[in-house]
Amino acid sequence: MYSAKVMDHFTNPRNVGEMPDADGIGTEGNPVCGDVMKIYIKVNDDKITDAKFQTFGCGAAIAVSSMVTEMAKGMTLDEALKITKASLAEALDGLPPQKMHCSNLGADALHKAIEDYRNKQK
Amino acid sequence: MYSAKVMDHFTNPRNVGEMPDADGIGTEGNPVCGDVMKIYIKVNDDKITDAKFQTFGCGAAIAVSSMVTEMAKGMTLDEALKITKASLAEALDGLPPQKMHCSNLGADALHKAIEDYRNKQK
Amino acid sequence: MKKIYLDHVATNPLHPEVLDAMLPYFKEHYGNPLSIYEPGMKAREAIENARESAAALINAKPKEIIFTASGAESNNFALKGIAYAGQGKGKHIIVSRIEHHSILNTARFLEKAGFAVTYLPVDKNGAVNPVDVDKAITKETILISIIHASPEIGTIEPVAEIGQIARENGIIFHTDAVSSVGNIPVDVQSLNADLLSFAAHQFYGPKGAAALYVKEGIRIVPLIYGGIQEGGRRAGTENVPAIVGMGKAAELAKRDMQKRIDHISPLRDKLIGNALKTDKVLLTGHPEKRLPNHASFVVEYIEGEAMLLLLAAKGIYSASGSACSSKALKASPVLISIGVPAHLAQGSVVFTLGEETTEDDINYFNETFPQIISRLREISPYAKGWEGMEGSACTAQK
Amino acid sequence: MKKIYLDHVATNPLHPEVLDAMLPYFKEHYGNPLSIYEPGMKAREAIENARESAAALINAKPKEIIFTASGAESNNFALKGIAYAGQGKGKHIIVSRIEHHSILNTARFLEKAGFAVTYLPVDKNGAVNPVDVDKAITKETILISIIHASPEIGTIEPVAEIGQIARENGIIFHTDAVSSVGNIPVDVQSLNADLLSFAAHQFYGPKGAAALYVKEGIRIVPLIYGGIQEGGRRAGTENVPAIVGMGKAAELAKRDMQKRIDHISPLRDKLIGNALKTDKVLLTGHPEKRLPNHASFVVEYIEGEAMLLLLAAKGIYSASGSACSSKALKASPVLISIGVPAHLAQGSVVFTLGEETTEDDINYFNETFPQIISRLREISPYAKGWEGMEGSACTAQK
Ligand SMILES: Cc1ncc(COP(=O)(O)O)c(C=O)c1O
Ligand SMILES: Cc1ncc(COP(=O)(O)O)c(C=O)c1O
Repeated sequence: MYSAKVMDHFTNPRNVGEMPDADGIGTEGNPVCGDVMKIYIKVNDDKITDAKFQTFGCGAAIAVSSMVTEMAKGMTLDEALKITKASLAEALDGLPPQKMHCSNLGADALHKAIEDYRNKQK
Repeated sequence: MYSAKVMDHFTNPRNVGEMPDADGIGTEGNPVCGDVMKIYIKVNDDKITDAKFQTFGCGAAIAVSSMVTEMAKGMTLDEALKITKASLAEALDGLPPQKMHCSNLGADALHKAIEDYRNKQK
Repeated sequence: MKKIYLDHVATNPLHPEVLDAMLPYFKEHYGNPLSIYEPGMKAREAIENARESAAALINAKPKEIIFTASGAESNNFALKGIAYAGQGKGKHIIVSRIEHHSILNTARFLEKAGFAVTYLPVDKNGAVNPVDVDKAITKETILISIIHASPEIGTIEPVAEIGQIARENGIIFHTDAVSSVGNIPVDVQSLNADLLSFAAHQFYGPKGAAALYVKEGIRIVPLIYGGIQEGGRRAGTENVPAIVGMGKAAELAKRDMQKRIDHISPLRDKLIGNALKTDKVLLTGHPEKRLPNHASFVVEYIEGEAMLLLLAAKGIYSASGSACSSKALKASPVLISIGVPAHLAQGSVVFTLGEETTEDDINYFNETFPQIISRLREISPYAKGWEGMEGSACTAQK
Repeated sequence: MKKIYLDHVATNPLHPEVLDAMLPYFKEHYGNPLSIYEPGMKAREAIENARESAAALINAKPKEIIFTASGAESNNFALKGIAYAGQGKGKHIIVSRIEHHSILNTARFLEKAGFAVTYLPVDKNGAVNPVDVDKAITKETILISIIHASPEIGTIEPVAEIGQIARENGIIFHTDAVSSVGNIPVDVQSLNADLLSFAAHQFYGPKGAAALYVKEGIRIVPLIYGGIQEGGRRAGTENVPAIVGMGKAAELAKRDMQKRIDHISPLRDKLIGNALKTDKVLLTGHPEKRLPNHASFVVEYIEGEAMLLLLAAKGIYSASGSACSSKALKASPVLISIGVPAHLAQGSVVFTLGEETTEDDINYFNETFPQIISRLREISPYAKGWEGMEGSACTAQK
């Protein structure tokens, strides 16, 4: 069902956990639907220096969270805003069709975290 | 499907053939239905001294014909009139239910042959 | 004793390679194909591979294949599924008089449910005339279903032409190809078929696996509701080993089709040529446009079941459309529809060859068959003709 | 790695004796059971023997057994067949809210066809109240169909009482016993059942063989029309090997039933006892009146599919009613109907044991399961409670 890459990121997720001193936090999804992602970022000089996540959800949701935090680290905020559902799925060697929309909330959560950070800067 | 006895009488039918000098002939059935039996009897002193048959029909019909001629031989006419569908089926160790009515015309054909003989005596 | 199976139209022996392909799905890969762990996922993969092979056999796309459990189920599904899906548009259906019972009896059920059904006649060879199809079409017609090849008389119907007419009129076209798929090339594109039924046990596959092809974009109401198996169109835990077997059998049929035909068809011709040498033995069905493995006759003055039993006693297994051999106890409607009188229809006998049939088998058959005919004719009161036969219909006994 | 199959409610591995019983019907006895020669007659006999064994398992008469290809087919057949046969008398049907999809979706189809359907609620243990059945009956009611035991939460319904009520009111009663037959004693007489569905793959038999019990004298309209198979009530060439396998599996189930229960039930209790030691793990379904092999939970703060996958990575195969694990992407209607909130329903997980499950397996499971829960809770944003969870319904994404 899942690609080897998804299984790897699901069974050994990177960047798990809360980040008490996060500069931005974004949450997407709803437990009623089965998937919630919470993304924390640390920002320095417009760059994401660290990212963490907490996720309630299925294998795909956890793998997507792991992957999106990996990808975001080291990116500028503008670069990170270009991460999409499609690019995440691609980085994971694909996702089953029924998971594309429900469980692939990583980009949205990340974008919300960036928004949160920017709002705080104002 | 058929008992060993039916198969025996079907594959080695007794008393097959026309009887040019028959004292009575009885035909029952209809080729449209799949079974026709023609029974010939020779009668001497109210006793059936010989019986033959010609049959168009399935395995059961041929076995019934063979059996009814065997049973009739040596019987008085009144005894032969007591042969029934049921006694024929019994003598053959049973017939499949769907064959009981369609292919078990031996008794009727025999009774017709007896009737034919008696009519000729008048 | 020699055993010669000449009833391939009833069902086929399983090809040994097919059984080998199935066995792991009884043993290791026993999981439910919906499950997301290994034994289930292996089963799922195997089903999807089988779907590809089944699709390839009829030149369809994998997603156009819905697996079912029998040819009869595929036919019921096609007729009811399209009737219910299309009843808003119209309630008229066209079939032929020589459809299989699974079409005819479903059509009768739909008549009771308020649909009108036209039963098209056939000519003396058993062929539907496409002109009759065209004439039968009304504004209400939503479905035409014509058998591809008759299992009883072997005739191959002009299905491509009929499909063409259906398409021109915007009407959905189904063909029951249960007796043809795997035995002759069948291509849903060139047949203009929107739906097509086929069954694995007709081409050395297992019983319990069949399929309905439904052209992409055509909506069909399920016959069996439940879970999401088969894209929600046919529920029930999949019969994984049987489906795998169907896939393998389809693969073999595609690979060996021409070889099989080249082997079987001359043997069949030899059988027919010899049988027709006996007096009052008539070929039924189309003399040329027939299934390559199919020989069917009516033998005058004797009855079919009696022939079958004596043939079986000699190790030859065959079939008959006689009333006696069918538990329905009615003369074959197919033979009646091609104009065979009911008393002749009783003498029906059908021989269908397979890839395992040998020249020796046919030689043995050719010796045996005339002997059996004459033996039964010796018993028959009609051996010299039908005189004395009452013409009355058969009602009293039924 | 150890492989521990705890998903017997999805399907069972085939019993080796069952496969052995089936094999000759793939090989020597390949004939069509309608044929009147040896390979066909052997197949016919085998089917009739299997019918006796299947009937004996539920205390029915052989002629009351109609073989089908799946539990879903039996359920569709029962509902539609009785609805169509009885529609002259009335057009109201009663089912429960925790029926299997093959009942619920068929009921919805019948609603579209003009029938009225009452969907009875269940209590927090998932039990239907017979009083509710009684109240729901109208003059129009022709059929009551209540599941015998829920595959999702294990609850055994008070089917005998409901059957009694149906009988007193002259209404036909069907029970979907797919998940119970073979696992617990099922007696159609004491259950007051007029119809009952069961499937071989739920008791170590093959996929592709199931049955509908129809009490003598009850008229049912066929779902699959065609030939005269199954007394004209279910057409299609019989899946002989699968039917033979069902017969053998029924025989074994009858013989070993108590032994199996005595083996499985204490292991299941041990599993439940251990699981409930972990915080915020709740048993779903009835605490006592449940299938002896069935343990089902909701685990708070984490999601079912993730649990299944991590368990599978440890060699433990199980199931979930979570939206993520079902391709329907909807939270389980059964859990919702027993009052589990949708966000909790996501944490559903179901373990069903079998006769091959060992004490060792359960010990290993009992070690592993809490580890997996805590691992996923470490990842979860809710690990300390549901605060911050929006209460909105799940619509946008679906
Ligand atoms: C209670 C119940 N009914 C019906 C079914 C459907 O049976 P099948 O999958 O054999 O079609 C199942 C399947 O497990 C079931 O548990
Ligand atoms: C043309 C045709 N249609 C339908 C069927 C029914 O198929 P099944 O017996 O697999 O249900 C048959 C059976 O041989 C057939 O020949």
